[in-house]
Amino acid sequence: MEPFLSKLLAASLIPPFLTFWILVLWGPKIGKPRAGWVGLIGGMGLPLLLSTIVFVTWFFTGPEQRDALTSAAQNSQVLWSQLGDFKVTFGVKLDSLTVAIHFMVCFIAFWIFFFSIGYMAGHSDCVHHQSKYWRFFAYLALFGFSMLGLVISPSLLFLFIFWELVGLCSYLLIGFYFDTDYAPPAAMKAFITNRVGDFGFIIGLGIVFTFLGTLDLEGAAAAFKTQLAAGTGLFAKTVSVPILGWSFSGMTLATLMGIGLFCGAMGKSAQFPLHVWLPDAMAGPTPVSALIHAATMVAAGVYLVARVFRLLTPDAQMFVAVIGCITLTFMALIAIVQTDIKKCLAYSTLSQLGYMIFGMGVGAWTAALFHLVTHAFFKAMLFLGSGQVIEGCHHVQDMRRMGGLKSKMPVTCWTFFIGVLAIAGTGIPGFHIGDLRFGLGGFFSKDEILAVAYDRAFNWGRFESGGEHAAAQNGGWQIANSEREEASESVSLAAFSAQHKTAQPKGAPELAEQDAHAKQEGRTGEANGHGAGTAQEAGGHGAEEGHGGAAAHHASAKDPVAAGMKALPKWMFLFAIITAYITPFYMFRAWWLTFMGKPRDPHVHEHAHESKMMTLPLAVLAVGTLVASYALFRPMLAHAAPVAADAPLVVAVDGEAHDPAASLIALDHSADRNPHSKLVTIVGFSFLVGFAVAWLVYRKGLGIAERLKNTFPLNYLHTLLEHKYYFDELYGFLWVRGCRGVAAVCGFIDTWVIDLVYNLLSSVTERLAAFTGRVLDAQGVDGFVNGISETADDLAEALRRPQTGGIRKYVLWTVGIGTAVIAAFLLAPYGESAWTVVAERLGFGTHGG
Amino acid sequence: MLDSGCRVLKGRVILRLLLIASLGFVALPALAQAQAAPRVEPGVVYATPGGWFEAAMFYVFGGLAIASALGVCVSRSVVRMATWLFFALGAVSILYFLLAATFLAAIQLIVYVGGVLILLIFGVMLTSQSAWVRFTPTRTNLAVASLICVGLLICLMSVLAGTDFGPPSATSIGTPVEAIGRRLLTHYLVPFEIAGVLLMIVMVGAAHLARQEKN
Amino acid sequence: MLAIGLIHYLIIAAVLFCAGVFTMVTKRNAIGILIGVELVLNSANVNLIAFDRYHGKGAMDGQIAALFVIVLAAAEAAIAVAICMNFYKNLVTVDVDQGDALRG
Amino acid sequence: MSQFSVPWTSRYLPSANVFVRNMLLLSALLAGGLIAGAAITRYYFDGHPLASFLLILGPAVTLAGLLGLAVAVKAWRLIEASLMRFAFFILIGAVVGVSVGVFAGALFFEWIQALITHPANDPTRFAYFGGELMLSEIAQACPNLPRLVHGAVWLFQFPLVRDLVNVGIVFGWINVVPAYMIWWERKIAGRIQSRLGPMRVGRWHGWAQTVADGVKLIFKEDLIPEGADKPLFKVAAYLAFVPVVLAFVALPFGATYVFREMDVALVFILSMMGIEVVGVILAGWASNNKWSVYGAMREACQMVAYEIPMGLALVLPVIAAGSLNLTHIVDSQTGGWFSWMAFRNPFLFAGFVCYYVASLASCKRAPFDLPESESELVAGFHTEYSGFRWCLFFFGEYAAMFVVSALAVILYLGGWHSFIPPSWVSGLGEGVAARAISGLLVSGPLWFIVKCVFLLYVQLWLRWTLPRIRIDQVLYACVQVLLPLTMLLLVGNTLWVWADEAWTSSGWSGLSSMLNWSLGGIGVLFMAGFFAIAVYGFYHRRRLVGTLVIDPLPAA
Repeated sequence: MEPFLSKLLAASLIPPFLTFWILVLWGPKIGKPRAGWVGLIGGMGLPLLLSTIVFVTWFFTGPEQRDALTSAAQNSQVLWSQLGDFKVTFGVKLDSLTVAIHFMVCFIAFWIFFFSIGYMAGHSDCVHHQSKYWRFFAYLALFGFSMLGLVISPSLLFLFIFWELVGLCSYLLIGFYFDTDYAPPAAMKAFITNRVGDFGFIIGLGIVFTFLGTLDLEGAAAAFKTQLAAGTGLFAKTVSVPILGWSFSGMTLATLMGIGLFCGAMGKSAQFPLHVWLPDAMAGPTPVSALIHAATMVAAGVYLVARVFRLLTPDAQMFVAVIGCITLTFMALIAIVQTDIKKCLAYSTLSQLGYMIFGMGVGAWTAALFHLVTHAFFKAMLFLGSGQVIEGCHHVQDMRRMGGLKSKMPVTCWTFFIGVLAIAGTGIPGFHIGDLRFGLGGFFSKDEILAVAYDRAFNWGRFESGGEHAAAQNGGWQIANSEREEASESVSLAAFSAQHKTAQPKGAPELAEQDAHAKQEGRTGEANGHGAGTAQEAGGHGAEEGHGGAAAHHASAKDPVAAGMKALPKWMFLFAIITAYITPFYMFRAWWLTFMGKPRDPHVHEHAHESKMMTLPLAVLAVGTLVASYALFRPMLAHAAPVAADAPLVVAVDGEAHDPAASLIALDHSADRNPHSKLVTIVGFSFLVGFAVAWLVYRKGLGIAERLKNTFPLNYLHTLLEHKYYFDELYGFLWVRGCRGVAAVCGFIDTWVIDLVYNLLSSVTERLAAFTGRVLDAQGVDGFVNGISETADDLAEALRRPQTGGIRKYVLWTVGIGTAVIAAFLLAPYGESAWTVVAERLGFGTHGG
Repeated sequence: MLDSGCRVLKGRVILRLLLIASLGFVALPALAQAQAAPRVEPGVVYATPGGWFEAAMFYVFGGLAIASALGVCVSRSVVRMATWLFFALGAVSILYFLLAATFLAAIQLIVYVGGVLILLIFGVMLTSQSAWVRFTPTRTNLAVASLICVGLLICLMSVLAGTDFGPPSATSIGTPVEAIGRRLLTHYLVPFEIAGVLLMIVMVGAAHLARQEKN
Repeated sequence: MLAIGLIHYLIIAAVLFCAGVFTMVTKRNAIGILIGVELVLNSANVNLIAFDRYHGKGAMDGQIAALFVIVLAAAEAAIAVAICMNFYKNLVTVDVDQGDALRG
Repeated sequence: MSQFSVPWTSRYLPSANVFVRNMLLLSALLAGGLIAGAAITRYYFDGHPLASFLLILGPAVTLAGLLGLAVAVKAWRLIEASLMRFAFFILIGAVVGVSVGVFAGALFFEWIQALITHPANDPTRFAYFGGELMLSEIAQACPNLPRLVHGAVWLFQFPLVRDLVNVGIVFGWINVVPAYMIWWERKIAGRIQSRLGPMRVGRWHGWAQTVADGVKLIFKEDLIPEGADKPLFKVAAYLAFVPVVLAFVALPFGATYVFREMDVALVFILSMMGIEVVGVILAGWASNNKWSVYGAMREACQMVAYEIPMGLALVLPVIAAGSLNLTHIVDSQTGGWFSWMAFRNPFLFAGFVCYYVASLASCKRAPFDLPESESELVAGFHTEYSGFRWCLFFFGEYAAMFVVSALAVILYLGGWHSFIPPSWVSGLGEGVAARAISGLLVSGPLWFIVKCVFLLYVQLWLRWTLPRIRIDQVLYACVQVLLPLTMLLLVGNTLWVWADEAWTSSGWSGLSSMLNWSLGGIGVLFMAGFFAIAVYGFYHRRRLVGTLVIDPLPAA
């Protein structure tokens, strides 16, 4: 079955790629509505079919078999090229994460393609009287190809290649209306901003390549672990970087590597400070916004962080968390003041992406990916809804001019509302029947991220006592145990310095002392665990193992604190909570302004209409949101977690109360510290608060909001938010003007230094050429050539004679000469008559045999 | 009238029936394998070399091949030449059967007889103004050609007579089609592909050459 | 006499070859020449298969070579007939002796 | 084919009787003489006691033949009367009888084979044509048989004898098929055109019409036009007929009912069908008639063009079965109608349709009967032919129709397997009777022939339903439609077979079995509809015939 599944995944790349070429080559011939259908069927329909087969098969496959399949796919990679000892392989990454994301991408993209057929048909997309409808679907197909390739890449190199292809598609699609004045700059902005992130990504890749020696994800993770244990390579005492001559002390470089890799994600997922491109990317057609800038491409950044999670150090992870936290808060604030419906959604996307990145940063690996999936569904739906609105309102995007569209487009209105509910995390907090809780999308996924963040911020102290020394017996963690006091001032370096102490031979008594210490502590931990009667899963487990002295690996016994993972600063948790209150507010605002209330622009309202074809994807995605919230994805991602997040230096925390996966640290579910029950009171009803405030402000239209805008403290805040914290201006000052200055200097050097040298050289060459041409060429070379040609002429005249053109004469001559040659050979060596021999051979011979 | 016609024709009818029967019977190429059981395991050919039956078949069809080749030489009408060629090719394909190259024999029949020959006749029909146009060669031409060809034949015979081919190796009996296919797609893959490309080029080229000029 | 060996087939091939050459040399009709070429190719095939049968290593190289010859002969015939038709289109005859000008 | 009929009235009966009597007499004398001669030579060469036995048997056979002949002639009226009454049952019985006979013959041959390779005998002795199985050895191996049977069995040890018997069967079949197909075609044509078709000769629905026509054609004058290329004109008719006969050599009617089982049977049959064209082209050319040349040209175009899609379509099941051997291909379709090739996957299903269309063209059947289009070319390539040569063309054409239908049946429709899965009747055991029953019911030549006859019927049906298309349309249909389609099918089928293997080996064959069953269901529905229409037609036959007055006609 293994080759079958991974082959199906690989095969899913073929149809979009072929479709891309078909549309590129014959697009104009295929025509306007048909190109869309070709794009739909070839670009996403067939991959969706294959993906569904894989998804369903995977869903019904047992865990052991899944692991076997994963390793089989890993082992059946093909050598692509070899550079010395460095081998580049390609193949298919087949694990739960890939399968789930692959299916998610296929499914959402399929419905967005479907939506596009209708949406793009209604757009005047002619440039110079030629429709570029087909071109849109060609780009979409190429995007599908790249995105699916990104998802199934087993190696960072291929991931990077597809990563760049995705970026290219984004560029092409944002600049789809290249005949307008706003789209090309937006496209360039997106492209350049992404390149900034990719620069960091390349540096990260370089460090991976140089020190870990492979770009394969599994291989890199294994090398990371080995080098950490052995204290070599990346974790040597001082690491000097070749070429540059810099040297770093140990862990620093590993942290830089993690940050570098994360830079790529920052660019693609539009994290602060590279977030500026995403709102401008709304210049592209709305399906593109839905497809790329909400559901799939931007999610690639989160996917990347999930994939390189095993290469992160605690500091790098904290960096991730900080970036995520900043993004999620500040972008949500901007969304409050946006009046353009798509930009409002764009900032909400930024904020939600921030949530995911923040989740990765706090270690909520599963939860962040789960949020990615649920968010993909409802955000695609929201964007498609906004596309429907924009299409219906004849390209009016300003929410202030809408209102009261409910009666005109009911399906859009209510699916949009489902999206609002989902993103706001609507549910019944604290209530459950058995394991079944009631809520939509964000209620589950966001809650899980917040729970982990809470645990990280408030319950992290539980690792300070109890299990750490016991845990030190396990895996790569033993390096960190006994020298903690020596490294106490810099906890983040504890693992590193400890490892060096271990690496250097120490006295036997000291080792013995360590051992005894560990045993004693283990016993204590055990006593704590039982005595307190709390279900300290991690500590208790670790204690038992430590006590037994057995090296049975149980990753939940990992001690994150010992590795240098600090508790989360409380302000970051606070920020996330505040955002959870802001999100329902601005989403409800957007929905209310668009669909409810009284029509504010009668002209717009009068012409608003709903397209039947475009409502189908909305309905499907609404159902998909519901399904994805409850079923299919969460268990699959949780299955992927133990292996994919099995990092040596950082830990992944499992946010689900009832599902402690093997290598993830479980949340502290003791009654007094249960994050979920805490969150019920802190943030459980945030959606109600947000909705209520929004309704109070906007129930009568824009009047109250206008008044609020002009009151004292809010007016300054409003200006600040409206200018997006002046980021564009800042970048304009820093980079654009800076670049211009550098360019001026370069121009000066070009004119006065380089040109001077060139002109001198050219005059010398000119003189030399004149001499060569007049003397050497005319007399020496030409004479030789003419002599040859005259000789050839004479020869040809002689050879022309036998060329009669009579084909039969040629044959005659050939055969005649051949016969003569054979005859000559025959007559020379043999005296005996040939016929005698022939007769003898045939049995007529008189000699007898 | 009717009765006399009957009497005259009856004998000829029976003769014709016998002729058809003998044609059908004699030309049964698979009779080369007649010395074994009728149920043949695939991949195994029961041609026993050295039997009288093989010899008889060889002399009959070898003779037919030679006779047909000579017929090609002496015919003047191109269609008759093609007909003689047909008999020559058929006889050679039966020689292939005798040589245990069953697949080659069938392919020879399909490609040569079914394809090439029809193509030739086609060419004749498309390129002759009248059905009976004949271009006779000069006597000198004939004489020189006969001289050289007979000389060539003598030389070839002498070469054959003077060469010791050594004892035959008894390994290559039978034509497992599967074996040919495998060898063609492994060891001979590159020539096979090149032949495929060539055929495509030929198709395009022939279509280009034979197309109607557009005025 | 009764035992048919390699030499028997080679003799037949030789006769076919000479007949083919004779046809090529004496026929003035382009298609006649083509027929001669086919005879020559067939004689080569007989040689290949006969050698394969009697001196083959069991790998059927001779048969495969003959297969290629047949394929190429088919290709050659197609092109040749097309050329004949062009020839006829230009010169209104298929007498090759008329086509001795070295230009198109 | 022109419509003609010879009223076979009683005035001509005596002369026909004489002819039949003479032929039978001749054959009886020949048989007797042959056996006597064989006995004499045998006696002369090794003094075997069998010779004396044969010396008695020879004259006895001759006498019996003569007696039987006399009885037949005298009882002609009686026979004719019974034929008239039971002709329909005789016809059906003949088909069944042929099958049973062939089956029994195969069993008999197998037995002979077992006898020859009996452990008591030295098998190396039988590798030679001479055969050295002694009567005493046969008697030793089968002590319970009477001596007469031993003697008869003794003859069959010689492969040549067995081959002669087989050749006889093949020739007999080739004669039976066209004769009855022509009659059948005329009946079908009549029904489709709301008439009755031949009704008189042989009384019951004119069943002897073709026989009468054949006799007429044999006695017809054989014309060769002035200015024709006489040798080519003569040889062309044989070239059109003989290859088809040869195609039957490799055509299996059942697992063991094949004259020569070849590795390359498929290619061989295809090549024979290709050679048939040479005859047609030569006929057109040699007639010295421009209509005939047109017909020949059309035939050449059509055949060269349609051989390619036909061959490609035939390669599909070969790929699916993994063998060129027809018997193996049919063996891979054992197990009920849903395991037939045509229902394996959609590509094969489409391939079957493509093959059937291409085979119509390669048999020059309507709507592709351009080479002999009567209305434009005055019968095309056989305009100048008459009498027996003309007859040969038609025997060739109808036999070729049977061959292509047989190929379709073998490659796509399960060959000689019935639609019943063999597991349904697996309780029969292993005895001879069980084998005979399963040979007749589950897999046997009867089924093969029934399927062939159905496909033949569709050919006839199409001929009288569809109008003839133009030559450019013919070539367009081939080059622009069938050729790309079959190429696509080839690729698709290959991928399917590959994917199916992968799926099956991974334990997941849901899609393929689902498609398999649904395609099989389509086939069953189609056949059920067909039979429903046929039954409906039979019950309402009088109404369908319309205003024709059929009651006064004989044997209506």
